[in-house]
Amino acid sequence: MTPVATTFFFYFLSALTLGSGILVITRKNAVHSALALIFGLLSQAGLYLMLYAPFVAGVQIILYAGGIMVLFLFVIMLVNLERAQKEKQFNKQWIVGLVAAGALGALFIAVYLKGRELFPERLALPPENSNTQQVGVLLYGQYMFAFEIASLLLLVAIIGAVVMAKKRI
Amino acid sequence: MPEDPKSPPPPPTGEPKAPAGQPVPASVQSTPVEKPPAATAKPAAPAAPAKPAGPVPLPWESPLVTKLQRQYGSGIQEAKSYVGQNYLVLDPSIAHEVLQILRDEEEFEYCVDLTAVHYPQREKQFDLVWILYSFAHNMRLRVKTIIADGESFPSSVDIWPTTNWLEREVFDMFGITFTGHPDLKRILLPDGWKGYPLRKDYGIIQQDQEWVQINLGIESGQ
Amino acid sequence: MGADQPGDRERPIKMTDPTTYLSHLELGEPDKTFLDSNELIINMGPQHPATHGVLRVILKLDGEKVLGTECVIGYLHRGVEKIAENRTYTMFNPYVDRMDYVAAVSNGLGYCQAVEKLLNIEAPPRANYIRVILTELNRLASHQLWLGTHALDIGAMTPLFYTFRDREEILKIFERYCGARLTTHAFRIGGCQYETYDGFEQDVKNFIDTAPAKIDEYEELLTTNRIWVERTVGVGKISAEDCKALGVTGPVLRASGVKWDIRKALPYANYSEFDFEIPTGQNGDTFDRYIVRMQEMRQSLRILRQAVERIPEGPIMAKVPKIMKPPVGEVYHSIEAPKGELGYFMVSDGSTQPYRVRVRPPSFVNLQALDIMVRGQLVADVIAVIGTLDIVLGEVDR
Amino acid sequence: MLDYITSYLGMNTTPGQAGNVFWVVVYILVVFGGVSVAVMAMNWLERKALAHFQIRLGPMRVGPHGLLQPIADAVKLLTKEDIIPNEADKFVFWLAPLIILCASFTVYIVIPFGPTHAVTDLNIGILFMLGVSSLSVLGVVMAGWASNSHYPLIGSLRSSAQMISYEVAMGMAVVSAILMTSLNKTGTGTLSMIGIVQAQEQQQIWFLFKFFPLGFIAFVIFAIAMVAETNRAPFDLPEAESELTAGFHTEYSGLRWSLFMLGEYAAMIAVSSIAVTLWLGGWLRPFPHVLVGETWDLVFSLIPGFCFLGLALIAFIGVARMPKHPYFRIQTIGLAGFGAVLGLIGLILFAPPVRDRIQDIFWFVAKVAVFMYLYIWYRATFPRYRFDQLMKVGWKYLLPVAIGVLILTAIAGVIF
Repeated sequence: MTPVATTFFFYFLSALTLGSGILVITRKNAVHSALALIFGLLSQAGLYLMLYAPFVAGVQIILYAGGIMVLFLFVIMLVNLERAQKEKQFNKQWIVGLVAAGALGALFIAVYLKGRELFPERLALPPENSNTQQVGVLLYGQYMFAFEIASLLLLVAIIGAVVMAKKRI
Repeated sequence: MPEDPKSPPPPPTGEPKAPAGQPVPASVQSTPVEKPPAATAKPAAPAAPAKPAGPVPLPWESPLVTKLQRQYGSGIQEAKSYVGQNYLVLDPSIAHEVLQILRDEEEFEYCVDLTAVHYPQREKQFDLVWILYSFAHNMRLRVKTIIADGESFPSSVDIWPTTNWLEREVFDMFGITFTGHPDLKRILLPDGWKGYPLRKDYGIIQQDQEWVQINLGIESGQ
Repeated sequence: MGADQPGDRERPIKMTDPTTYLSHLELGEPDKTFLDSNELIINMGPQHPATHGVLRVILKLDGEKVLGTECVIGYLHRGVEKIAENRTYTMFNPYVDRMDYVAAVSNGLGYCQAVEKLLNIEAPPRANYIRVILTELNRLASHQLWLGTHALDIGAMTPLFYTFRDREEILKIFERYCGARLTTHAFRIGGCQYETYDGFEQDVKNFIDTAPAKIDEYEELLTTNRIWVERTVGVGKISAEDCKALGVTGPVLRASGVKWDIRKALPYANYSEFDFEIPTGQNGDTFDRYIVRMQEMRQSLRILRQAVERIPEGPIMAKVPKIMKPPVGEVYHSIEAPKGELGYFMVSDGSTQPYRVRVRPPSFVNLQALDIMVRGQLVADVIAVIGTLDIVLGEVDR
Repeated sequence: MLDYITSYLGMNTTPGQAGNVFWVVVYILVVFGGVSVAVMAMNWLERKALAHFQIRLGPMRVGPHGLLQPIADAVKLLTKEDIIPNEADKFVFWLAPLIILCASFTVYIVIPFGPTHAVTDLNIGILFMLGVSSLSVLGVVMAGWASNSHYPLIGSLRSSAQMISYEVAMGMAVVSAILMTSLNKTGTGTLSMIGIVQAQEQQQIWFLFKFFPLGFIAFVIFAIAMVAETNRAPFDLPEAESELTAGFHTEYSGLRWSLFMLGEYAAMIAVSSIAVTLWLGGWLRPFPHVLVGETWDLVFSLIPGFCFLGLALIAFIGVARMPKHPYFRIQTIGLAGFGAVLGLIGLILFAPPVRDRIQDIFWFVAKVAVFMYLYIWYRATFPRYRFDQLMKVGWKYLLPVAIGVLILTAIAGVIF
């Protein structure tokens, strides 16, 4: 499939991601923030698609935008919103925040300048059709151990959640 | 016995009457306080056209009555049977206790109904009526007690939970309060309702006009 | 005038404020666990598709679990008992049809018999037969309406239309008999006003012949339906002791295992002449109540068949004075209405108007059991239980 | 420009893969228009079929046998006053139906109505479908919350819990079907919708019958889960009318409410399409490998035409049975016209060029229609599950069975 208007879509999706990111931290209403976050995640999925990683994009939609965010939204909806709305959004720690953001930005720039030569001028196009298969092969081959560790971690999380939430087991 | 209970003959149609309400039969007025009207109406002369002689309350003999009378003596003011329906009239001071005994010992485990009747001309204005039923004996029994206006009566919710709503309704309609009731408040009428509609002296028209004026802001057409 | 009585209008009546009614909903401590969940107070009704009228139930929920309920009734209160005091005995007769409007005939029967008791007269045998036939038809109609709406509450749409189709046959018989379908005013004090129309017996016979197959049809849709069974078995359980203590009567009591039916226990009209069974359940849950009512419908058909076959000729009206002045006295008379014990406590002062008429409505008393039946169960069960109690708000509020 | 347009016609692929924007847009318009019409038809059909289940007639007034009822409904809904509750969160309230609508319509991009009749063929087609359709939970949650009312909130809580729960069992069932696609020489399966159907073609068996009964069980699990996923009876708890008045869309009315309905029906068709694609051989005609040969091909390719002619015949019977009364004249003419249109379509479908292109779509739509009928049938027959029972069915029965089927399918795949 020949890509159409790549540049446009790249900047469009990036702007959407950034815009919703800003909305996430500026909205007073937590639910609105969460909704903005969902839009950010969806536009990220679009970016993954542009990177010829459709599997990652699909998983991003299913897991983040679909599953996790819905649960997240619920938690936000059921807590008391009124108090959160009255709180001041920009408190005295904004200087600390600014410093931290500056440090993070500097780090990014440093990595970009230092590691520039690691990136080739143009990324070689990976075969789109076998993308999913490659993910599978890597997960169940090279990164088998890491994969299993991650699933064990999730199992622990499930048991923990059950123990905490269930009144009587 | 003074006859003709309806000195002002009641209008034959369903027109709402004056606040004074229903004319109370003179027979009721003249009877001793503790006696229900039924007991006094032996001749029933004014109400006779249907039958030459109306049914008469007969004394009710039964081991139950004997037992209770032995225990409470004159507290059991009457034990009669009218058209085959047995009833007891109890002194209010012992009524609650007797009801408890009726449930516990005589197996009247089902309180069919609790209601009241208002006789404004009497000194003690209210009849409280329990209708009881015993599954074991397949017998229905009416228990009455006579209390005055403003007098409160011990609640029988602890004997039959069913009287919860029934007492609330009696309170709602007659204004009789029950001490020890868990949640005595109006049940059928709104909370802010004024007066007790099933009292004979309740002025429907006045109430209606007032309600319309307050709630709708117009003059009532009544 | 009771102007000095308590309950003056200190604050405006605010029916929408649930806190008004929540005085006794303190039902113990909420479950404080690690993840504390807030209780939710939900107002179900008075405008709600499943409360069968204008019943308002305030639910206290923990998630979907019901912690407690409070019924707020009276939205349909018309002061029937007060009206009775201002009408003559005859004039009040049509009013009772408006209480339990789906079983108007039963209401009328109870009222007429109570007044007859006051007057000490007996309806003639033929009148009694007509009364039994119409009352049992009405019981069927009431149960059919109950079944349809109850199934609809639980989510089965289709039985509603089946039951309405068959109920229509009964209403047609009513219409041909007395001109009205719902609030029939079929009986008069002392007997029946109308002689049966030509073909009445044939109509009833036709109905009896076709009805069992139709009841089978309802049962086919529901009784063995897995979801129906799961939704009803064990839901809204009430024990026989609780039933008696709460004064619950009718099919609800019988489903808890008490074999008690006024038609058998204290027979009225001429029910003692008929041969029929009292169906009972064991568990007192919604499913048992369903089964009991289905059986009751079949038993009603049995009574109907006997009644139609044995109906005698003769007068249909006892000798009743033109102006009714019952002797001074009080009587209580109750009948087995489709919903339970329907009683009339009447006080006569010897005039043409009753001094006091007290209606003992089965729905009103049965509704009290709602709270203990649904505690600890889920919101969906509240609906099922309201349906299974078979309440009619016209009767609850009177 | 013209070359650009015509150049696609020669290619034997979907417009998305060909990268032809013009035809992509055309396909999108056709598919979305078709789905909208299908939703309207479904609406009419549901009311009619349900009515006949329930011994009534259903809509009879608007047009002959109520054929124009959906249009009348649409006009009514569009012209209704648009009510937004005062206390509602207006923006979210406004956004929620749109999200549901977008989610349920976007999935149609990858649904293959034929080997080349899809907007595009994504490499992750089935994943995309599941992912995007799961986004409609978001709309439900938002609608429930934004209404700022108890019933919608409980409805949306139920709905999202239900959809997330059943998605798990549904995913497992889907995985076992995808596993079957890998049973070929190269040993690599596919997530592409077209690829899945082609795999069934190559293996000469619908996955429904593959490793019988494994495929069948997986299909049944999916068929149950998809009913729950679309909030339809007997799993229609989120909008349980008798408990929650109308669930998450209690506060919605008019156009917005109709968007919810549109989304719901579109989602029903979409998940049915997944089931058809995964287990019922998608666009493949029945018995493609048993009844082979020129004759059979011809016979099966004539069925669509005969089908429409049959419908036309029914319409004409209806015309004949219409009461002969001036009052019914317009209705009679209308029904006759409708029958004539159906007959004409049937005749057009006999034309060889049309016949060859259209029959894939016909078989696909026919299979989906069976599911649509099942939806109506369930609704007429079943009472509603209670919430805990619903969860029990989802987690305690469907999920373990689905996992078991998945494992057995993998073992069977290795052995055979």
